Amino acid sequence: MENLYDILKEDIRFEEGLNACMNCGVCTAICPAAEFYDYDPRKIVDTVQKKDDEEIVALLKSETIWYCGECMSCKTRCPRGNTPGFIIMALRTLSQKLGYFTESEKGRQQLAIKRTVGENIFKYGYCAATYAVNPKMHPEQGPIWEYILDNTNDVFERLGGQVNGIGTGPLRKIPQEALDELKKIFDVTGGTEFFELIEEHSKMKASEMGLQFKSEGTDNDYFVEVYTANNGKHNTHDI
Amino acid sequence: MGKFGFAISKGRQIDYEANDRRIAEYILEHEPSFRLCIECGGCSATCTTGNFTRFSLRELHILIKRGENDEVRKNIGKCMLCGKCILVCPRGVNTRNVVVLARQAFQKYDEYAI
Amino acid sequence: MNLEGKKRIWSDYQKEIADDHFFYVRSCIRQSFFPGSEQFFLNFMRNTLGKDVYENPAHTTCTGIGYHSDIVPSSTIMTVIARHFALMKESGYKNIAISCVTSFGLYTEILETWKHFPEELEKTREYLYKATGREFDIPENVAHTSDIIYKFRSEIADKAKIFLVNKKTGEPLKIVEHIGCHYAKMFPKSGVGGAEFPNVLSGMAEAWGGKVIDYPERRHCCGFGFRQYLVQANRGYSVSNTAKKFSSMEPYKPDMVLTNCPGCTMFMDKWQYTIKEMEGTSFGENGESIPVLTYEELAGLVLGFNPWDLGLQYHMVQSEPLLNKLGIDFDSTDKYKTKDGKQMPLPEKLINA
Amino acid sequence: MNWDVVVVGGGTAGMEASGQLAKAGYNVTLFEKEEEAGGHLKNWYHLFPDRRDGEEVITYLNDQINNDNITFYKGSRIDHLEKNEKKFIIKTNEGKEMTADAIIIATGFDLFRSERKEEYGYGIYDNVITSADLEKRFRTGDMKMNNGEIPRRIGIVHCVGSRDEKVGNLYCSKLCCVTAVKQAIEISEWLPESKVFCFYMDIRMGGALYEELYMESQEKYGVNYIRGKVSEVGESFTNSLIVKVEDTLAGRPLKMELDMLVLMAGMEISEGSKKIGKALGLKTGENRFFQSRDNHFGSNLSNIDGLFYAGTCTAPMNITETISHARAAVLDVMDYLKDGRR
Repeated sequence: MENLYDILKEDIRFEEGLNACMNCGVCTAICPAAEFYDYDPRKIVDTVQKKDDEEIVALLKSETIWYCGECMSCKTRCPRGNTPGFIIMALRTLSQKLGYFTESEKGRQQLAIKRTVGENIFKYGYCAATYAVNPKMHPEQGPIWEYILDNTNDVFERLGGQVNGIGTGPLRKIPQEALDELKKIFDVTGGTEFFELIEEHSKMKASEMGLQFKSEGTDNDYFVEVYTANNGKHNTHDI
Repeated sequence: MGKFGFAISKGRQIDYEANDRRIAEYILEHEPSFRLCIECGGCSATCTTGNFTRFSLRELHILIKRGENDEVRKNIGKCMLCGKCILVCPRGVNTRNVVVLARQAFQKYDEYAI
Repeated sequence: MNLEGKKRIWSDYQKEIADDHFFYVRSCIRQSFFPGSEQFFLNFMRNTLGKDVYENPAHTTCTGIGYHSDIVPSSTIMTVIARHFALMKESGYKNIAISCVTSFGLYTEILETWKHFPEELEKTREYLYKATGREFDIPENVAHTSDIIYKFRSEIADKAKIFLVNKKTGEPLKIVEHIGCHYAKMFPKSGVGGAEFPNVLSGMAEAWGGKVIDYPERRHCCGFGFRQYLVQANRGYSVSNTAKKFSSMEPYKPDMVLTNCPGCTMFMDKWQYTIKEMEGTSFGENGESIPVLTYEELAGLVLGFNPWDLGLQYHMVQSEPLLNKLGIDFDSTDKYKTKDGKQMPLPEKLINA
Repeated sequence: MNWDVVVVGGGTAGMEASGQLAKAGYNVTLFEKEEEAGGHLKNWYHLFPDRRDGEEVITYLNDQINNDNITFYKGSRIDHLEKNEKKFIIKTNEGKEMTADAIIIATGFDLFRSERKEEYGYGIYDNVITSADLEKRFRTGDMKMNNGEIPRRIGIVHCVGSRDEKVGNLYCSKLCCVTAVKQAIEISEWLPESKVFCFYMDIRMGGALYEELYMESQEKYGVNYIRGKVSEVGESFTNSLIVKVEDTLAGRPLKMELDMLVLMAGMEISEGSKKIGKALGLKTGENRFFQSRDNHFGSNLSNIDGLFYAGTCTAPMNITETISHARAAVLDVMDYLKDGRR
């Protein structure tokens, strides 16, 4: 296999995100993930810049690379012009390409995201769509969200909505040709293939874990597992 | 986890204001050489415990200074007091005594009693 | 706090914002959760200022949420965004007005990437042509819609029906601003006022009579974190970060939070409910929670719009305490009525209700 | 031997070079843009590592230039400088015109403008000051905060404007670490009840007796050192400063409240140097300081024959190094003007 560091270098985000790191910690100092996970973006950058394949493989299979929230606050401050957030994105992409993401609890969640946000794109033309935010999966949206879903037409009509109508505005019906173009763009640019990869590796992992898996939807054990599982060990660390 | 399926967690940020640094002050009073540490890690490199576990004496020293006493208490029992660390310290810190004094301090301030 | 120091920084970050003829792209989250804000923007621009803002029904998501939760490859999102540029070109527009901060950050980032890596631009042209037969131009002006409201803040002040002043005390309203991370943290020059002391929202609040309060966690992320919210198991990250911000602003007793990012608005509103449910904590005065408003909602109030046409009733934290402070004469019976004035059922268990 | 040498810049390097040239019998004209000679040194209270009063060195330098062979023009800027055959032609803002056989450029450095590190809030938050501001305070003995109270906890931020690509300065300014340690000790002496915290990336104690000073700061004064670059400064509800940093040796973010924060401003080539450099086509390095013809045995030589460098227009230097560098420049001038060589 080609050297992993070189593969990472092919990702423009990695190329853009990594210069030499001097371990100053400005990124970790203000990182929202470093605060609530056992996570240190500085250490990730330091590990990667060692160009050690074994250590990179360990990262790709780890929980660590999935803690970042991609707020990119690290980019503002780095005195060496690095962007740890971009490096993370490149690592996550590679972890999925190689199928390593299913090795970690946090990595396995990619299936849940693909099945929700990913499918929304093709179905509604948007990542987040009113009809797709199921209050059972989102109790934190509170009673107002259930109310809005119960009264969607009335709520949206007053606020400029085009409920499933032709034309512009929220909740408009996205023209079929536009949805087709989106799908075609995914096909041509590798997006569809990437979705399939996530499905394929998740299916294998489900079988390894002995969990029921369906090829679509959210009502199967593997989906529920990856959507809800939390081993409680993500924010502690021993010295 | 309740009805939401997740919980609000306590941050990992060291909050210097909130921390109790009496343990560190006790050690500094009885072992002034503790001040001279330059965090070189020589102690951790030679540490018997550190060679077989994740235990880091250097990190323990920092946590004592910052007043992260819960973390310190959790880990301080791991040191076997062999004293090899004293031999390598380039600043002559009595690293072993720091651990001994920390244990004493935990006894002294009984809310921390081990 | 020395205002002169801030003004010096602001003068270094005055981006160019187009004056007219905008190609408008909606936000996934805002059109689902705050449709009244986007509606206000269009009405205000078209009807109050007489500007030309065009919306093409065939525009879609930029796939940004998918991209930042790492299921959408970079070549895919570049091509989706290029498609928007193509629609813009076909409709005869050169200035893009973006409703979402994540999208705005991505448009900015991708345009920068194409400058550094021209081969990526060429590849994107090929992909888009192959997938859709379309061709595109690079926009002449890229603005977030909060930039545009900032640009016209004095026009709004001139037409103001109310100012951001507590009617009872005569004191300016205490406003906490929260800028979406992707607005200027990645490219400080792309935001009004830069990354450290952005002026885009504070400029509006002050032009309309309010007082902006700085607080220690002002620059901290709201906690959205994309995958950290999307997956239930991770939401502890999201809510904990929001709790951190609210605890930090609490002592200043702010009257409201002003936001420019879709996710931040939603989370700072909804997480106050969640935190209250989980721990019984609320962060406003008298056990109330702090209303969180978009800049359009605030502009609408200043211009005397009916709060219920702006959609304030569809937040989890209700804004009556704020409306009362401002002395706004609102009609409670109109709150949950349809466009045609028919009474709707009343929602239950809202906050500050 | 009636050679005319012009020295541009009346700071440490320019004064020392002028003095040495004058002693050797050359006609020296020294130009200084300010109303007083002494450069940055004037603003420095104590020097490291021995804590000698900066004024003692100024006194020595003033004695050096108190020589009949030196014409000293203060408040004078060079407006025009060109080389014509073997002579340099100089015009000043006051309309003076003269020629010179050799030139020493001693235009020095400017302190990094700390407000450019926006996230540190210099010029915005009260009680965020620079190392230079602190020296002035030492001189007057006014260590109070804006509200008149004594600061109880003081932070020192290393590498402000140094080792930082964000502001275009990749290099280490070399003197800030030892300045930080010296100032930490002095703060502790002025305010024995107060605690001092230094936030550093590396402690670079490369000079004679520097490391000893560092150790003394720990041993005698209990100065605390936290390894991490300060990421952000804000203000708390009670108007103290809040710094956010990673305690990198614990691998965790750290938040601390401070009463006062001192920014160790780095060194950049001065605006005056840049102007002259541009007018004459002097070569500069990646760090924008003047580039010497040879790093090892030609550090005073420029890319123009007869024009020499002295001091911090070529790189960050301490006083000792600056004086040595100025003397070396004089040797190069003498060599250049030797009969038959010119």
